[in-house]
Amino acid sequence: MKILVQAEDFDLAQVLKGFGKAPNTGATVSFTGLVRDDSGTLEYMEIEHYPGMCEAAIGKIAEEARTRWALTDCLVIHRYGKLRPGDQIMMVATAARHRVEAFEAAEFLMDYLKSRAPFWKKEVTREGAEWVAAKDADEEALKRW
Amino acid sequence: MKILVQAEDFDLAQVLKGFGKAPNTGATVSFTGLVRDDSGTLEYMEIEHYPGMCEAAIGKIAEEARTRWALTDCLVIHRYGKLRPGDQIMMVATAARHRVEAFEAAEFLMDYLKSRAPFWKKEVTREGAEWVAAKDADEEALKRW
Amino acid sequence: MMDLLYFAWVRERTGVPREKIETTAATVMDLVEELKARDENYALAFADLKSLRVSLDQELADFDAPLEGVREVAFFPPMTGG
Amino acid sequence: MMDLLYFAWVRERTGVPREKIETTAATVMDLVEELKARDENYALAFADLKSLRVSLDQELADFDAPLEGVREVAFFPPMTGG
Repeated sequence: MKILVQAEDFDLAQVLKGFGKAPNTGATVSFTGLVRDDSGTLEYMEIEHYPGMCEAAIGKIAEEARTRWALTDCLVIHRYGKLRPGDQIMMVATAARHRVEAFEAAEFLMDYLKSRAPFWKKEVTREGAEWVAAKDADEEALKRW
Repeated sequence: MKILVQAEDFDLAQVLKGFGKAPNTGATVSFTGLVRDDSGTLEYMEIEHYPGMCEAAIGKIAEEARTRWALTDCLVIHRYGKLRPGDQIMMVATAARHRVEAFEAAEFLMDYLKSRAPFWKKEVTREGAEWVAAKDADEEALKRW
Repeated sequence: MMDLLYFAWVRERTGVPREKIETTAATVMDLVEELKARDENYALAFADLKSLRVSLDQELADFDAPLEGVREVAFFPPMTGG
Repeated sequence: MMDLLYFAWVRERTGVPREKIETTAATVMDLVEELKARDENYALAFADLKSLRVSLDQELADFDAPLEGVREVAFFPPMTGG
């Protein structure tokens, strides 16, 4: 299990090279989140984070995923700081015996990271700056688990 | 959209390097299936395929996923021939605006590839050889879509 | 002339991966009956239709599908890809 | 002594990212009332509790949670990670 909270970009290819090599791994899933520019006016996104609590919160979420789906491997990377359209924000990767476990665990991680890991996104456009509001749908998504 | 049916191994890292770069991609998901050795006696797995129909069947499945979830990118690689424990069997990758679309499309692709793409797996162990039977659960999984 | 293809254990039972035939069979079912009548191996290959799938010109089809205009018929067990 | 941390728009309203305080507040709610009474900026930061979250020693908590033994309290809006 590996958890990284960092300002630097990560190399998805490099990260996945060493991932999910444990015996009896039959399926690996990776998810990558990227900065989108829906309005066409986004200059950058500023991600604020709570150092220390980020690692602790992600660690607890990942540990729950690991035991619940008997994962053979699990990884989370989340960036903070100034990110531009197209930049990678974060990634999760899961490895398990079967595909359903790997998929479910990755979705669980994503749903919880969205609403329970202490990061806050601010969008800075040519018109000004605005904190991204949490979506009801994201809170709703947790009920699945 | 890219579909490859091949005997050769693929480099997941290399494949994902160029994937999901279309504008307005907010999420990418990748899935990799690996040969497991549950019994501890597997020597290799032989994957037989129906050349021509494989590409056609996967193409139809991928095209449906692309339109249904408005994917910004989509990729499937499936191998055939002799594969050993730990070897990569296949992969899918999806890119979309939001995480739910990318996840659902990847699961849809996997569920359909399992039961509707003309590949057949034979397990060769020290005790003998046996064709892998299709699982009712795999057919059942299609009802979700 | 029609191409017949067999995969996985169907191929192992018929003993050949493909063959060309002349047939007047109107449907897949008629063709199956014709093949079963050939010999024990074919009879065994087609003994249990529930465990068989068929494709016509590389599209999955039903056993009552007509063969008119079809050039390639394949028989195989349920697929196990992924 | 207790560390108070503010994030995102809560931080922008209080004007400081963190501060040390001495307090006799028994619960988070008591602490919030104490902070609101300070000045307009703090009053604004804590005006709508429904849009606020709190953590005690880096664990999410409720506003009626006791503060005894707690060394680090953080206030912030609902998280938007991922």
